[in-house]
Amino acid sequence: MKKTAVSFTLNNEQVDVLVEPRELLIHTLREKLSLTGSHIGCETSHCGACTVDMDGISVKSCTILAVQANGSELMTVEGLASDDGLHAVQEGFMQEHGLQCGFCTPGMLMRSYRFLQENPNPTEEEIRVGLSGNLCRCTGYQNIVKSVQYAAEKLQAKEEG
Amino acid sequence: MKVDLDKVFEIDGSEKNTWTFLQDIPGVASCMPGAEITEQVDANNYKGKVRAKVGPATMSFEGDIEIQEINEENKSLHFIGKGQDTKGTSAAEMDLTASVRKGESGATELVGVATVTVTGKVANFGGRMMTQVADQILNQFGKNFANNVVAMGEGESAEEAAKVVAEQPKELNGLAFAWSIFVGYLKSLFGK
Amino acid sequence: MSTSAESIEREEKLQGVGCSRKRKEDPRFIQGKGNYVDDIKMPGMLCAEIVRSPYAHARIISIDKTEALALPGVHAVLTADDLKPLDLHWMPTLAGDVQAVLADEKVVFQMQEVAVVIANDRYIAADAVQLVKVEYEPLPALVDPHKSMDSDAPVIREDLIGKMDGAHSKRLHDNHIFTWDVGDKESTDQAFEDAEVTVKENMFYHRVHPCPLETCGCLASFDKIEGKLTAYVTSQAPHVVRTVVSMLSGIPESKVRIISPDIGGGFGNKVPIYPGYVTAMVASIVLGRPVKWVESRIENLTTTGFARDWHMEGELAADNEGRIKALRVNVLADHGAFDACADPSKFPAGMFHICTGSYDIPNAYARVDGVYTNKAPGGVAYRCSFRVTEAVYVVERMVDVLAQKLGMDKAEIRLKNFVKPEQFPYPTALGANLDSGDYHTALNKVLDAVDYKELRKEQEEKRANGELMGIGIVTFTEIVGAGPSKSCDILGVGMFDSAEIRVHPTGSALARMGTITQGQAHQTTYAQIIATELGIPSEEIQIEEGDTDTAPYGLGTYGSRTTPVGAAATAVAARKIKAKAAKIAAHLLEVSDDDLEWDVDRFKVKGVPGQEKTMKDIAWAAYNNLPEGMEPGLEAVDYYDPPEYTYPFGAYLCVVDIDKYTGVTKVRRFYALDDCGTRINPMVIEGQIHGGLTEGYAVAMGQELSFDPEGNIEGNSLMDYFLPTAVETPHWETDYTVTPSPHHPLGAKGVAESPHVGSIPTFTAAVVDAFAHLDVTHMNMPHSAYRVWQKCHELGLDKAK
Amino acid sequence: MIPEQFEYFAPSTIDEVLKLMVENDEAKILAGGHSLLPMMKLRFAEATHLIDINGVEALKGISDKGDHILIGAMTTESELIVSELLQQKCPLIPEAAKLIADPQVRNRGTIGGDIAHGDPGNDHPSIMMALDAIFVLQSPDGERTVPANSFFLGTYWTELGENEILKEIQVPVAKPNSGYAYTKLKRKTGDFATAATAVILTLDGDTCSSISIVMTNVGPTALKAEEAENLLAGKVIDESLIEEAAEKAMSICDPAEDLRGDVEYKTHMAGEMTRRAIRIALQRAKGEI
Repeated sequence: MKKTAVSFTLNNEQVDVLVEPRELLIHTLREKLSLTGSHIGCETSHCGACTVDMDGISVKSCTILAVQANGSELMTVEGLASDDGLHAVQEGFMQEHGLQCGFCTPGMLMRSYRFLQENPNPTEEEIRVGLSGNLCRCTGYQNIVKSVQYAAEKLQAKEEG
Repeated sequence: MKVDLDKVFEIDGSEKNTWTFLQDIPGVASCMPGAEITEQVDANNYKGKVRAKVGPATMSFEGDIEIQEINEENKSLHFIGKGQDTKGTSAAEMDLTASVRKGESGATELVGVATVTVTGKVANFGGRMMTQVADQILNQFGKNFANNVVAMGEGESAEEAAKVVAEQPKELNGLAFAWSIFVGYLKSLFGK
Repeated sequence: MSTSAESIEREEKLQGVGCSRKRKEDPRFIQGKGNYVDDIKMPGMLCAEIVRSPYAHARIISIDKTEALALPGVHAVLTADDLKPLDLHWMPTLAGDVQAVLADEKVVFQMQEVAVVIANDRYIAADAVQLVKVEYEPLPALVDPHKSMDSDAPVIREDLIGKMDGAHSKRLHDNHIFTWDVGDKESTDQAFEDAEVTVKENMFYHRVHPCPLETCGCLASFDKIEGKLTAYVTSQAPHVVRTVVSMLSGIPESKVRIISPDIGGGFGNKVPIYPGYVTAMVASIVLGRPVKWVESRIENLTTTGFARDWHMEGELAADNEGRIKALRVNVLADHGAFDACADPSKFPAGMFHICTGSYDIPNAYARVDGVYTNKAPGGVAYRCSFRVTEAVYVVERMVDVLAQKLGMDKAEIRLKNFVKPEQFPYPTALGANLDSGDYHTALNKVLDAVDYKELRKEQEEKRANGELMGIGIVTFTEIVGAGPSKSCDILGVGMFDSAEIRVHPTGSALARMGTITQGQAHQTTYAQIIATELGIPSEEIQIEEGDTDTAPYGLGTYGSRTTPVGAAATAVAARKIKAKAAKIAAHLLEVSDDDLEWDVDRFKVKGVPGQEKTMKDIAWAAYNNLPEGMEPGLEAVDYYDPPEYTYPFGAYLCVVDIDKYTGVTKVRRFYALDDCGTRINPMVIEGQIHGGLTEGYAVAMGQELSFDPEGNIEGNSLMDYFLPTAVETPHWETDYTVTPSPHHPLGAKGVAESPHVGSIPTFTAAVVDAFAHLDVTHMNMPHSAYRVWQKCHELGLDKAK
Repeated sequence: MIPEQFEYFAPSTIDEVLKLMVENDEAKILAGGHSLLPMMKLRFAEATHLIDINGVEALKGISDKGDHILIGAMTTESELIVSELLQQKCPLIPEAAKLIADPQVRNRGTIGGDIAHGDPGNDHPSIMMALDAIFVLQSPDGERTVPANSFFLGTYWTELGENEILKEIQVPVAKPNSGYAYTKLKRKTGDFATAATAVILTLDGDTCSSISIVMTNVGPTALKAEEAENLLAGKVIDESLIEEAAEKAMSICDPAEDLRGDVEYKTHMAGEMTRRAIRIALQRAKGEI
C-alpha cells in the first residue's frame, strides 16, 4: 500500500514521516521515531498506557491512525521534562512512590499533565475520575493520587510564586 | 457457543411447492443475502460460502454442506453444514432438520429445528449482540424464502414475487457483526 | 555499639534497612526511558506472529502455507512438522509434563499455537497469519473438569495414552495428571467421626489471569558465526529460561544469554516458558536474524499463564466451644490441556499444605487431583506462593462457616484457635514449620483500630432496617521463600538464590543478584541491605539483575521469594565481605580482630577513641595493603539455601455495603495489618500492599475467565476482564506489627503477595457476612453485581421496599 | 491487532465526504474511531476506503437556536460535558456524556458516531429519544430530518442511507418545571451499560404533565417505555406508580445475555434504573436537588 507523508510537531520538534494509512500512531511513535516511552498494554483503548497529548487533549494513540495526527501538535512523556528540569508530575510520581514496574507510568504522567491543566486544584475524587482511562496493576492508585496532589500543589505554588 | 433453534415460518404457498423449494439447496442458500452454493460435489455434498457485509463488519465463511437425509414421507430435510471463516479465526457448524407441514390454521409451514455451534473469535467477542442481530435477519430470510415459494405458483402475485426474488440483495447491509449474520442465516432457517 | 548523635547521623546518611528510601528505578521510568522487551530494536529484526486455533479440540488435517509465503515480506511459516527434525516441537513444562510448542497433529485448547509466521514487520505478519490455511476436524471439547475422568470422556492427550506413571503419581485415567495428598487421613477421619460439630462447604476458586500491563514477549538473536543465542525475555526467572533453552536446543549454556530487561509487571504470568518465546528463538536460529514476538492482550489473557481454577471441598470438625479438631480438604484442580503449573518440581499442589492457616489444628488431611481439560495450560502463582491463595481461601472460609454454625463471633473463633506466641516454632499437622508469629496481637490491633464492636452494632441496626452490611475478617498465614533445596527444586535445580558483591577500591560497590525485579524496587532495597551491612551509602551501591551473562545463577523472583532468599543471600554475602574487612581493619590498626567493634560504617578499636578505619579506608587497603597471605580484593558471592520457609501473616478486615436492588457491593473500609518481619523499606512495602490489595479486589470482585461448553473462552479482552481503575479501587488503610523470622539473616519474611492472598478471602467473607443472618454460608467469586444480585433475588431481598 | 490495508481520505467539507462515499462503495466513515478502529484491529471490520471526517468543521460545535440547541455530529463527548449552554439548557446530555467511556475516549468519541453506529449499548440513542431530538441527515440528494424516535431500526441498523451521514442534532431546550436523569449501571469504567434509563419529565403543579422514559442496552435498540410513560403522564407520581411504571418498562425489555448478566438480571436492572431515574427527575423537577 502506498505510503503517505505525515508531518506533525512532536515534543516541540517538526517531524516528517512516511506511513501506511493503517499505521497506528503508537507504532509510528515507538517504532519509526524510537520514542518508546508510550506503551501498548491492551490495544482496545482500555488501559491508557499509550496516552499522549495531541493538540491539547489526552488521547490513546493505539486508537488513532498516524495519518490522523497530520498537522497536529504531539507531546509524549519524552517531552515532559524541560531545561528547567523535571515536570511537577514527574517529581510527584517519584516523591510519592506513584510507580512500581513503570509500564503504565508514561501514560499516567501524560494524562496527569493534561488533567492538571483541566483541573488545577482537584479533589481526590476528581483525580480518580480524571485518571480513570489509565490502568495500573501495581500501585493500587493510592500513591498515584498522592503524586498528582503533590504535582498540583507544586504547580499551584509555582503559579502563585 | 451453542444455540438451539426451533422455529416455524408460515408460507403463502402450497406444501408441495414449499417442499420442492426446500430441496433446492442452492435456491434456499440464495435466500440468505451474501450466501451462495459454489459447487455441488455429489448428490449429497455441496460447497458454499457466505459473505456478509453489515455496517462496519465483514466476514466470509466457506464450508461444506452434507445432506444427511431427505425424507419424502415427512417432507423433511436433514443436513449438516460446517464452515470456517476465511481468516481462520472462527468456525461454525449447523445441524438442521427442516420440514414442511400443514399448520393448524391450514397454512403451509416451514419448520426448522437446529443446533448451531460457533467457535473462535466470533464466539469470544460476539456474545453481546449475537441473538439480537440474528433475530433481525430472520425476517429478511423468511421473506425471501416465502417469495421464492410464491414465485413458483401462478398469477400476479407469483410474478411480483419473482420480480422481488430477482432483486434480492446480494449482501445484507445496514447491520453489523458479520458472524452474527451467518448465525442469523442459520437461525433464520428455523429461527424464532 | 555507640549510639551517639554523630553515629546516628552517619547511619541516616547510609539510607539502610528500615528507611523509606526513594526508588532508584524511578528517574528512568518517569522520563520514558524504561527498556522493556518491546522497546528493544535490533538491526535486521523480524517479527513473529502466531496462527492460532479457533477450536478448543480438533485434529489438524492440513496446513497450507502457500499463500502466506507468497506475501511479500514474509520470511517463513513454521509448523510442528518444521520443528520436528530439531526435536523442538514439544518442550518440557516446569511441572514435569510436556507442552506442544506448535500443535502436533491436534489442538487441545482454543487459540493454541498452530504455526508461526515470520515477517519484516508486525503489519505484514498480521496479514500473513490469516493467509495460513489450516483445515481442522473438530473433536468434542472437554470443559468441565468433573467430567475429565468419566469413562467416555474424550482423551485430550493422545501422546500420554498408556503412560500411567505420571510425573507425580500414578495416573488413574488418560485425563488424570496426579493425585497428591498430605496429612494423616486416618486420624483426621477419626476426628471427624468423633467431632461434636462438623461443617462442609464446596467452593470454586475461579480461573483468573495475572494480566500484567506488559504482555509477554521475546526478542531472540542468534549469531550463526559465534553460535551464540541472545534473548531478551519477559521472564521472572531468566536463569531457568537459559537452562531450559540450553537443554532444549543443545546449545551450550555458556552460549545462551538470557536478559530480562525492565519488566512491566509479572505477578506470576512471566514465570513459565511459553511457545512464543521458543518459536522466536527457533526462528532466529533458522533465519540467522533477530526475531521478536510480543503477544497481544487477547493472546495474553487466552493462552499464557492463568491461575487457580480449583474446585475445593473444605471440612472442619470442632467441639461445641468452637475449638477446631480437624481439617479435611479435597480438591479437583483444572490444569488445562498441559500441566504447565509453576510449582517446585516435587510439589504438584504447590505449598497447599499451609491450608491449616494460623490455627492450632491437631489433625488434617488434604488431597488434590489434577486433571486435563480443553483449556489453556497454566496454573501459575498469581501474586502468591504456589497455591497459597487457594490454601488461605479454603481455611478462612471454613472458619467462618464454622463460626456461623456455632453462632460464634468470627473474630472470637479465630482468637480461640490461633497458634499461641509461645508455641512457635510450630509444626503444623500438614508438615509446615511456622517460624514465628503473634496472631493475637495482630488481630486485636485491627479490631481496636476499626472499633469492631461498634461495627457489629451498626450491622445489627442495618439488618433490622433490611440493609445489607458485611464485615469480613481474615487472619492468614502464608508460606513463602521457596525454598530449601532439600525439598524445593525446579527441573532439578535447587531453589536457592544468589548475590555477588564487589566493593571497588574507592569504597563504592556493585552487586548482582539471581533475582529480577518487575516493579518491586530491587535496585533500591538490595542497596539498603548492603548499606546497613557494610556501611556503604546506598547511593554508592549499584544493583544489577536479569542478565544471565553477568548475574550469578538464581531462580528468580516470584512467590515473594526475593526477600526471604535473595535478600538473605545479599546479607550473607555482605557479611562475608565484612568479615574480611574486619581482618583488614585489624591489620591496618595493628590490633587483633577481637579488639574491634563495628560502628555504622567503620571498625573502631574498643575503648580507644579515634582509632578507627572506615569501610572506605578498608576498601582501599583491600587492593594495596593486606595482611600477609590474604588475597586482594573485597568481594563475595553467596548462594543462599534457606534452612526453612518464612511465614508472613496478617489480619485484614473489610466492611462492605451492598445495594440489594442492583447487587453493587461497595467497599466502605479495608484495614490491612501485615507482619512481614523486619521491614527493609516501609514505603516500598506499603506500595506492594496497596498493589496486592487492589489485585485481590479485582480477583474477588470481578475477574474471571470462563468458558462455554464448546471451550470458547469468554471475556478475554479488557472490555470484559476486570482491571479496576482508580474509580473502582477502594481506599486502603495499612498497619503492621513486626515479628522477625528467627532463621532469616535479617529477620525479614517477604510481603508482596500477602495482600493478595489475604484480601481475596476477606472480600468473600465480607460479602457473605452481609447475608450471614439469612443462613448464607458461602458465595463463590467473583462477587460481581450480577452474582450478588442473584443472591439477593433468590432470597427475595430485592423486592422489599 | 493490526487493521487491514485501506485508502485514507481526510475531506474538509460535507460535500467532499458525500462525494467520496458515492465514489467508493466500500468506504467507511471514521468519526472518533473508538468503535470502528478496534473492530478493524480485530479484523471484524474491513474498509477499502476510510473517510476521516474529523477535519470537517461544519460538523462541529454547539449552538443556541432559541427553542432548540444544534449539536454538530462531530462534537466530542468532552465538549458536550464542558458546554455551559448544554449544562444550562439541556443538562441531560452532559450528565449522560460523563458516564460514557473514560476521559481519553471521550476526547475523541463523538455524539454523532455514538448515534450512527446503531449499537444498542451506546448511551446517546436513549438520551436523544428521551429528548425527542431530531437528526439532520445529509446525502447527495439533499438534507432530511428524522426524529430520534424513528431513527433506530435494530442492532447496528438505522435510518441512515448508504450514502448518507448524520450532520447535526436538534435538541429541544429543557422546559420550565422539568427534571431529567440518566441512571446507568455498569461493571466498571469504560463498559457498556448493563442497563440504563433516561427520563425527562415536566410537572404542572404536582402533576406530571409529560414524561419520556427510554432504556439503554436491553433490546435491539434503545427502548421507549411508552406504556410506562402513559401510566405516569397526567398523574401525581408516587412510589407505587413508579413501581408500576418500572414493571411496565421491564415488560418490554428483551436484552441479550452476556457476561454482564442474564435476561432476568438485565431486565430487573432496567426496572431499577427506571425507578431511580424517575425519582431523580422528579426531585429535580420539584427543585429538591
